[in-house]
Amino acid sequence: MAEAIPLDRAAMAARVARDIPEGWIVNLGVGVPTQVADHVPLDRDVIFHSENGILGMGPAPTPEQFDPWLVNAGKKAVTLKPGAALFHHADSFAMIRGGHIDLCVLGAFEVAETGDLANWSTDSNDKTPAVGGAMDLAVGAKRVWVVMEHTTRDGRPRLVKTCSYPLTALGSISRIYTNLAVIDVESKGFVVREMIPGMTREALQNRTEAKLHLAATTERLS
Amino acid sequence: MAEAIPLDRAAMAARVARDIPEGWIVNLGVGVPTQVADHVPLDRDVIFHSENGILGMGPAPTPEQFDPWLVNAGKKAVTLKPGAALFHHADSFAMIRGGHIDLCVLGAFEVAETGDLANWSTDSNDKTPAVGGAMDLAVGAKRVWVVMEHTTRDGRPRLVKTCSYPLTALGSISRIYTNLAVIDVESKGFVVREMIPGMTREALQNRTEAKLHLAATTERLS
Amino acid sequence: MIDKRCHVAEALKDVSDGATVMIGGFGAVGQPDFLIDGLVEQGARDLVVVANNAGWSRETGIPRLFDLGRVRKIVCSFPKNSPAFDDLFRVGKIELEIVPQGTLAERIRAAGAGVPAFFTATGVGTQMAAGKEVREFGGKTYLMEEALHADLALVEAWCGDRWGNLSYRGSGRNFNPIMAMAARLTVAQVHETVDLGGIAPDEVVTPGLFVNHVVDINGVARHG
Amino acid sequence: MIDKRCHVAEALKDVSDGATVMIGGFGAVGQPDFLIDGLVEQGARDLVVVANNAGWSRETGIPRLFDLGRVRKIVCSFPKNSPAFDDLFRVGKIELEIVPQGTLAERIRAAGAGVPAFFTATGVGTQMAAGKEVREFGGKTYLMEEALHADLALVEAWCGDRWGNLSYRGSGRNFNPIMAMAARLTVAQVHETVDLGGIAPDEVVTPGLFVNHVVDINGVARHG
Repeated sequence: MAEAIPLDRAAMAARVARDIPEGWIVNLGVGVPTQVADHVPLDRDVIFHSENGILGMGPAPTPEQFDPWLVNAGKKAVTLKPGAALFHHADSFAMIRGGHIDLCVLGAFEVAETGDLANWSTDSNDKTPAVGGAMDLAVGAKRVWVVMEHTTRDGRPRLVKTCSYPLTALGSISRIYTNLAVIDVESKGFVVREMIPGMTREALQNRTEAKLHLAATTERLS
Repeated sequence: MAEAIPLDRAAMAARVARDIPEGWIVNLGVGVPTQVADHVPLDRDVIFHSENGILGMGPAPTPEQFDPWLVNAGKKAVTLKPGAALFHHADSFAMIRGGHIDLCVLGAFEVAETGDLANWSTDSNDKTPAVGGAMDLAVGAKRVWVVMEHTTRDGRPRLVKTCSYPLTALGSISRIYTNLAVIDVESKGFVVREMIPGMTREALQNRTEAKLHLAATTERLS
Repeated sequence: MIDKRCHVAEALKDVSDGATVMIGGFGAVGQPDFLIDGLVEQGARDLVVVANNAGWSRETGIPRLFDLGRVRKIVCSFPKNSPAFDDLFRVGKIELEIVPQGTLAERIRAAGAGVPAFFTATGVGTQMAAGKEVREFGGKTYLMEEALHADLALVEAWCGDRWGNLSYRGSGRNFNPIMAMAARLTVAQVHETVDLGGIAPDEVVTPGLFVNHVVDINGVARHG
Repeated sequence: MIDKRCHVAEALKDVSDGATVMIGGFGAVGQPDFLIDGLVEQGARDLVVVANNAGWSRETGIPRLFDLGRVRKIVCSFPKNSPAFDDLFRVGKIELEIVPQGTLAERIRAAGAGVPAFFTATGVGTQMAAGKEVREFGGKTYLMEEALHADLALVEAWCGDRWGNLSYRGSGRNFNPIMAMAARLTVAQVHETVDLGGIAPDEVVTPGLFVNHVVDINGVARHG
């Protein structure tokens, strides 16, 4: 069997995009989650929300479209699709907290087998703590997915029994997309839905702290 | 001395209007309070708020101006002045509850010497109870004045020690305009500022349940 | 393609008996009477209606629901001038929960905003405080009020598009935008359907994510 | 005649040392940098700043207040990418209160709306819950959060009129409309001053009753 080749970030974003059906209202966190939008086919009507007051966000502008007064939550210039709406922060987080966002995709440091999320602070003292809208999104969206590398750069698992970093929210994550696998978070814990070609259950478990359950059928992740 | 002639409703409304300075944001209750707007000079910039979502309300429309989709809190057709704004009920009551309305003028059944207000229910069973926005206005506006007849039709005082009708709010009224007098509500109780010509302190006290205090100077009400 | 435009019968087909139904409007303005007539046709009974008034004219709207015996209870700030309501109320055939208008608006907004409860000074020391938690903040007394959710919101807007974006006319916003946020299913009647972008981004009052169905009361046949 | 248009120095003359100052903006959009420069000139010290970010570019805006040692504390959701803040924070010369962005927005809105406290699910089970009342509604756990008031709000809008009505551009609303509601004194910088009615009634985002002064950053000389 050939060595398993992890997905790159674009492939991870593309994989997430495949699971977003037409009609959903979607909020994307900064980093890889933001790239998800680029992989949703143009003919699939998905409406992107940005917590700084935009519904119906379009892609990055061409130089002609550029408006310095229109940025997304990552402070990057964006465009508006026809049908877009603008509003203030209290209304925007009413949408989030009130359960009106179908999906939020976030990056993470760690996800626990209970669905607990840690994605805002590594608690080291050399960084400024900053939470942004992550805690609100994690508790408010109808479903919250994480996209992240399966392990840290030095090989430490990010799918854990209990988060070691400060929590963002309890039990909020229902699905994780990594560079190695797609994993659902169910009442029994992590359930592997897909693995990259060449990956074995044992090799994946070696990179995962918490116990992995295999779904009835595990698909090939690509 | 000639017999004291009580003010009619138009004169009561006109008297209230004289005390409203330029620049105030004012909400007027239904009935005599609504008439106050007609007595504010056109060159005095007073901005009228209506709890159903209007700031900058103008007078009743001419037939040409009539728009069935634009009514005030009393469900009467109104107009908008240049500079008007439209908003929804939660925003409108945020203005009220948040202390952004300078003055609210309400009608009342009774006002107690503590400033307690009873203006929404006489608690008799043959009427449908209905409170509208009175309780919110009474606690939220920066100042709340009452305009009402000094006594009921059968001569019972409306300025009382303790309200006999169900309360609208505690300690919220700071001034009362009646057909006989202008009375401030202070920590010591009712203080008479103005009386109609021919009215005596004794005659006014006879029509008032709670004790009346005389201000240092009592002006002539007209 | 997202297309929320539909016929009233389709929009209301899943309403259950016993549903809590928010109905927009203040006086005669912003009342979704076309949708209420649709609800009459649909047949749901034993409804709890949340509305500022208990209807306005007798022939249509909320009073028609009353006259047909479809309403078990109304949550309302000002149920005056509604003979249909009075007739039922006087003989004890309808339940009434009176809520101060601002508290009603904020409870509805709270439901839409994911806030289960909040504090307000409105009603302190009055009958409205009965059974409610009282608490001091900064030396002032407040009541705790809970969010008011609904199964269905019927709202009236002026323009709508296929994403469900809405704009309003005159004083027609009133309770409509907040009720649209607070229900599991929101149906809007509109006077005009416009293309996406026909309501400018700055002028959308109710963004489409709050709306499930848009019923054009003039041009229902327009879409297909 | 109500005329809220004025020069920045006049608008800010009464700001006291120790004031709590809300400053609008999200990233570089909607930051009232002209007014912050005015606050630098005005001289108030020992300020508590409430803002989503701890400034953006170093030369102007909030970081300039930091560099001049004017800020005692910042209440903020995302103080990243601000070297001026980092320099003070690492040496313990500034206090930081981190608030989740949605809780920050709702606490500000609550202050403006006369709601002293509300419940939210945000932060349950996290560090943000420390010291806060926890309570169940409908079987779910929530934290109680209190309103966040300010002495002064500095906001940026696009158009303003003499009554203080404001409209915004693009994503420039963000925290500006709610901060305008929450302060005892609200000063707005605008890019354009229009006649009354120049902002249509349906398009006013911040009604003038929330605004005390309007400073036109282009045409200050226009009024007089």
